[in-house]
Amino acid sequence: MNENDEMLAIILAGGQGSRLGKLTKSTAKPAIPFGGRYRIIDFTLSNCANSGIDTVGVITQYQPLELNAHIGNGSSWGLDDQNGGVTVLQPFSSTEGEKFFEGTAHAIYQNIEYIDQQNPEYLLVLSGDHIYKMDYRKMLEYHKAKKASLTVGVIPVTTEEAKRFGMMNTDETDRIIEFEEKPEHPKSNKASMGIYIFNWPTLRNYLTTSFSTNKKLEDFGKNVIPMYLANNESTYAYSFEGYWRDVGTIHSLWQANMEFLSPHNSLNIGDHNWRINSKAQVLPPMFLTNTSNVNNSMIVDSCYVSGEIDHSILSQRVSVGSGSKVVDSMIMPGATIGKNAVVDHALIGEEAVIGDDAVVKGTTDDIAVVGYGEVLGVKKS
Amino acid sequence: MNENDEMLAIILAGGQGSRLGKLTKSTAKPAIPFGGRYRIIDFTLSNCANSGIDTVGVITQYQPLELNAHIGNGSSWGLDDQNGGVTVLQPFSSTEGEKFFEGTAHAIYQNIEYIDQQNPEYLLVLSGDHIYKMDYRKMLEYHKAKKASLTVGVIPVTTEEAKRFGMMNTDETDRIIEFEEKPEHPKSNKASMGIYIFNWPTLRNYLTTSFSTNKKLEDFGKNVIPMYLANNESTYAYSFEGYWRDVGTIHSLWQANMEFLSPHNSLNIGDHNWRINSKAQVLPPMFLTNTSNVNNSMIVDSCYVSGEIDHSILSQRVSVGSGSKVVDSMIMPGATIGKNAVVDHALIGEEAVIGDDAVVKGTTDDIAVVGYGEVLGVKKS
Amino acid sequence: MKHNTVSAIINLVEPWESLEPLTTERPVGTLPFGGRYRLIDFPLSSIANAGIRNVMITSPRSGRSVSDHLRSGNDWNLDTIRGGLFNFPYNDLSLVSPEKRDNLIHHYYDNTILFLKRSNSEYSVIMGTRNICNIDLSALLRYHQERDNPVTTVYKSIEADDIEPDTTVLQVTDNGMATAIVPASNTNVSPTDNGKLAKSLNIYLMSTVDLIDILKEANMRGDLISLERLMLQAVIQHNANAFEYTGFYANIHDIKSYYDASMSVLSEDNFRALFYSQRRIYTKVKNEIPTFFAKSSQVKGSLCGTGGYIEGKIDHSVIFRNVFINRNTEIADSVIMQGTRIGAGTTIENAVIDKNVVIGPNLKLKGTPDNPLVIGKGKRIFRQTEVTND
Amino acid sequence: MKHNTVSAIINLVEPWESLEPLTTERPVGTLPFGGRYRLIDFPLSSIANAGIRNVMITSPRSGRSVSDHLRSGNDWNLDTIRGGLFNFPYNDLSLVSPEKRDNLIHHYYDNTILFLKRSNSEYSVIMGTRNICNIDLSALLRYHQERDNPVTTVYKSIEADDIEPDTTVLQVTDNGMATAIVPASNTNVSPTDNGKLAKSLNIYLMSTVDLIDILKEANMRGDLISLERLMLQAVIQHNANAFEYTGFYANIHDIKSYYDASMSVLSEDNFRALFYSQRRIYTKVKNEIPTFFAKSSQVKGSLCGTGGYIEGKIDHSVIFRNVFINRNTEIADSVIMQGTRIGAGTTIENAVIDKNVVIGPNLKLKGTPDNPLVIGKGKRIFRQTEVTND
Repeated sequence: MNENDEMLAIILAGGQGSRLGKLTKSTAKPAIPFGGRYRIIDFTLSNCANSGIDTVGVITQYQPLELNAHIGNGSSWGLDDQNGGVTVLQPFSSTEGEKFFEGTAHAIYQNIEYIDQQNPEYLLVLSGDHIYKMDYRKMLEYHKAKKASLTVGVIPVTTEEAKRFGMMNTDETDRIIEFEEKPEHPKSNKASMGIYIFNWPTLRNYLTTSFSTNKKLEDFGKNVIPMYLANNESTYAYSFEGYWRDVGTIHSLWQANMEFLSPHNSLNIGDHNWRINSKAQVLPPMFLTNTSNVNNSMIVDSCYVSGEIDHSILSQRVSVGSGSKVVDSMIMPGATIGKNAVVDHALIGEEAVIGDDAVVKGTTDDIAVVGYGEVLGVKKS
Repeated sequence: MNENDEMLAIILAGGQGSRLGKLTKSTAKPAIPFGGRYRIIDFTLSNCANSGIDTVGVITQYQPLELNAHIGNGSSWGLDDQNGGVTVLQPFSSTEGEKFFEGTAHAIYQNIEYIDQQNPEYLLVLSGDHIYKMDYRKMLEYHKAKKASLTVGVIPVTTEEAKRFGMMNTDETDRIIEFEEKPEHPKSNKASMGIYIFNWPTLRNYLTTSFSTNKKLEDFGKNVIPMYLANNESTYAYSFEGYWRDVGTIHSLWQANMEFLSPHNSLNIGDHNWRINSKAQVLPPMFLTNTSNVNNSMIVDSCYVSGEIDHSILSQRVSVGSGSKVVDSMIMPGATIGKNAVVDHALIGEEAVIGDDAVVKGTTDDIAVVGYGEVLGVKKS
Repeated sequence: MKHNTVSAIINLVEPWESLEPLTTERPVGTLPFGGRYRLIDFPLSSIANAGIRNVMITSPRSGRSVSDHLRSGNDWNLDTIRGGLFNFPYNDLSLVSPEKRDNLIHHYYDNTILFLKRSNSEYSVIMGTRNICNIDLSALLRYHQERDNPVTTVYKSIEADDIEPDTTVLQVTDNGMATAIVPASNTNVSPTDNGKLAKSLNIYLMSTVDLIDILKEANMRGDLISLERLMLQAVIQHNANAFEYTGFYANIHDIKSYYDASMSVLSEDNFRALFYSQRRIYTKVKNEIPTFFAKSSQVKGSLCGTGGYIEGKIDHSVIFRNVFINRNTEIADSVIMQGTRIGAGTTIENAVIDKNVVIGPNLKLKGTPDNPLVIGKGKRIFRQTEVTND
Repeated sequence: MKHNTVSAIINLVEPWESLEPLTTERPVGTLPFGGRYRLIDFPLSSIANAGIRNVMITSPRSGRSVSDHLRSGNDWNLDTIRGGLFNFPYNDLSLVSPEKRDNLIHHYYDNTILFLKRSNSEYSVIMGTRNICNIDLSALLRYHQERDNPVTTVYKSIEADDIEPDTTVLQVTDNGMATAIVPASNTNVSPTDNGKLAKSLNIYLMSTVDLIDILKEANMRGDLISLERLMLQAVIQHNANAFEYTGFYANIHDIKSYYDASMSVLSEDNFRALFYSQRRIYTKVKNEIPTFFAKSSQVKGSLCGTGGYIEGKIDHSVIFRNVFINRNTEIADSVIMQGTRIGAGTTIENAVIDKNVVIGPNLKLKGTPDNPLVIGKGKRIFRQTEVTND
């Protein structure tokens, strides 16, 4: 880290994201394309860079090839500082054996050597699979002002939603007094965003003690927060008010893409003061032929459109043949849609091929999914 | 890879190198410092760059932190090509489970997805732990001229040495007819350098077939070469004549460093047409005080020398106090030697501390080793 | 000197007067083209695709547009330790005052010679930017190596009827050697049997040693002539192998030729030939958001860059990055460059609108195919009287 | 505009005449110093260490040495997408012919203003290169923010007796404000009670908005004066906070001061103060092999760069990278720059030998501490008569 830096960010990008079904069969969830030009982890990486954080460790484990190639040396986000930058942390072996990561906190523990090298005062732990814009500096200021040992980012949710989240019950000073995982009867509306600021020496002490005594703190939600509360560590909730989406399911991923399409989306992707960057690629401009018809849609570089696109997102290198109709869908990079096909309420994976006259039709409640490289309805010649 | 490239290089840098004892407790063998300014893997990486190879996969597994930080994005070797460059390949998990690497060939098999993405015609497999300069283009030309399926780099050794190597017995056309691992009675002087050029489609086929049928081709020497010979694949030996050293033991590592000191060493480190590059670091110049006395030695940036240095190599940031004597030794980066100490026939690990008046004395047959960060003979105050 | 290695020089000192106002503030080489590129991207990409890593740019003036676009050369793979991009400005001799020429004589070629020596390359290729093509320089090198002449130059076969009199063609002998490069109007040049002329692409390949000799001799003679004229002389003096290029080609020498070239890329065949060959075209990387097409938009037969917001009707046009097209606009057969905003209800036809222009609402901008209307960079137009339509 | 961000301008247009022949082919800013650095590395490192990412360099001439050294700025962390290094050559007004000045007036400040606007920074710092120091610019910013004056400038307290009459000092009021920067010989400036003067370090910090105003006003007045003089005017007009710098300091204004500064770094305290503070000094990265010290070598009290081959005797000297010192040579109290070769049996004393010099065998090169012998870049000396020893 640079001499003036006091906070190291660790992005947990190792999860399989099995609720995304076929989409994460051959890639990690944070590498899933979003919004035509992005991958999910771009939001977290850009937030780090925009928050002035120079040193970021990305912990990966599951199918990391695409994610690692995407992250590269971090230069796409300005995270290629000589004294910092992005480091990808993957399982390895040592004289103590093979080090796979069993849970969020365990992943931190297994990479303690890297964190010690950076020697941070504060450790910012982030997920790689949320869509939001957030200035982590403000959260750090809050953490310092509260003299907290741990600060947890929280977002208000409805009572109904609260049943699916880890909920933080706080006193009037915002100190967390109770943590409930997916409560049947929520006592607060503060859902954990999976964003934590720890005083690193304290967390380090808890982790090393627990793993040397077999009381393993494997997961932040399940183990670490309860232990912090039990030990009366000063633990505070930091409320975030902006746009935030967990895109961990097919439906939420589709939903967030459709929200992204709205020019009035409060995510405000066009804001020049908080750019979301992605891996830079040079591709030819999009080509719209004489038979194309595009409405309420987003299209990017190197798309070829001969058909009708309605309220949909086409990612890079997508091709849609004449007579085809794409409605309320998100098409991932490199997918090819033939002629006179119908794609409706669908997520189409990277490099998928939809043949002429094929129909992929989902509903709002049951989004159709075509997997990466899947070939559908192509007639054999 | 770039469109004109036909060969992908894979460097196997995953081994623990347990014969290097304490030196590889916390780091991988290819990351061990050599010759004052280098790490062992620099030679292989520089050979790749100088041979016009743009795309290199480095397979790591054991204590990779230092190695990965050293390799970075490959720019130190010019291996940061947009369509290629260095990719570090580390264990990961997939829907098929966790992918640790069980042997040299198995490591290739586990990374088949990466290699397929590069789509090479030829696969160059290298070790990350040899000191040599070699133009792999010439070996590829030989491989093509012989219409070989596999070409193995070999080096002439004495009959005595042959008992410790994998030996290739060839016919008069240099075709390999027999492979013997550490033969009691060597029939040839051609020792395998652990350098292979494979026709990738053929090797891919052997690997996928073997691992799907449980006849596992885990190791190149033990399994793959014998199977190639058994199946009558055209397998040739390519003879290399220059300087080549396996630095896999304490003694050979020390020996190669001492050879490196000679201005007449045939490695010819100063040759501008075949530069060995290393990770660039900016450090202040070396400072030799009024009491220093340096003979027959190599010293680099940021060393501070007050003592006597005789036939030794000091790496970056090494400090030797007044009255101390360093003889026939190699001191790794950041080590500190106090006053009036003696270091003789020794390898001193990175960041080690040798206290005032301490004596570290080995012999030609039994080189003394001080481990990374080890503190020796420092009196408590 | 390394076997088979090539270094490249891109000469940005090219005639620009007929392209005004598009070239008032930039050399021809940084003229935007094809929705997201600049002309220099085409030779630079050919160079990058051939694995050439040492490139020198000779710029006429200080040219902020050149260094802004090229930066470290990273976008063309040119900032590795194995080579680099060297930008030498102030090579336009017409800008040098007569009394300073004498002092300059012994310095003028120094930068180039030093670059060539340091490049340690066996061959050098010299290119301009006003002939758009996507050439395989590795094939050119092989062609050169298989033949005896010290210089190889490149042409495209063009119908004699299609060629403009002020462009240059190779004078080719029966055995395929170029003996001179002359204006097409030159009476010594006659079309081949099938009525074609060999249009010069202004690309030259030779051994680096020979090029250094040519530069040194010019230096000794005290000639302060341009690199381009030096190459023409070299062809006359040494004869040259003539290499035929057969891919997409366009020559940019005035407003109409720029407009025609832009429109020609809207043909799907040309678009694919130029941009989807095995040899990719690289340019400066930009992180733009997706282009949004509103419900009211109607876009047909057009190229669009990213970052745009389109509400209006666009037909057969090239729209660059970050363009804002308001509702009820109608744009046809036009080029709209980066950052330009078109007001509601405005009609634009046969026009070239440069970067960062603002066109107010309810205006009519109309050129003709033969005489396209041009609006210069950064102009703000809010009244019909500010535009002279054809 | 982002909170607390700073952009920086390094002005390489500095007086160079008294440093000839060392400055014949380079600006003062690229003078080699301290065994492997150039003077510009010190301000650039202060900038990098303060996390500043937008830097503009104003160079006097084309200056191959400047762009060769800086390249993309990567060595100082300046080529990320969060900022960049902008090199604008041709800022030496003395080189502009009088008839062109009128045309230049409205362009002269444009590059700087454009850079400042694009940097989007709240503050700007302006530095030269001839005052070597390792300053904490974050501390300077805090000092500025805590005070009311629009400009903050920097000084080093120096014994009045040690100061040379032609250097500049701050005229400081009792409450610590600088009201002017004047030659030390100025009669209005008297030493403080403890006999010290406030030597100006030629560093200025102010809000970017104010700096743009200063540049615009100068533009409107038609003043074609240098950035350095503009800063002196700003101090007089606005008063300035005077910030005291207490670390290692040396001023380079002629051969003797360059020689003295080089020798002063050979004191271990100075060496550590300059190079081993928390704030590292960055420079262009070079991949050199280790320096080999032969059996016959005897090196005492000296700095050495890498890539060298030392057979001779070296005492109290600064030896740069890639220097070859043959057997039986004796070098004392001297500076030997990069790539230079010293023949066998030659004696060198109180000398400064520039880059890539070749000194033949059995010669005697001898200056004095007050008048060091200087051998210019690339010279080849094989006869004793070619050297004028003191």
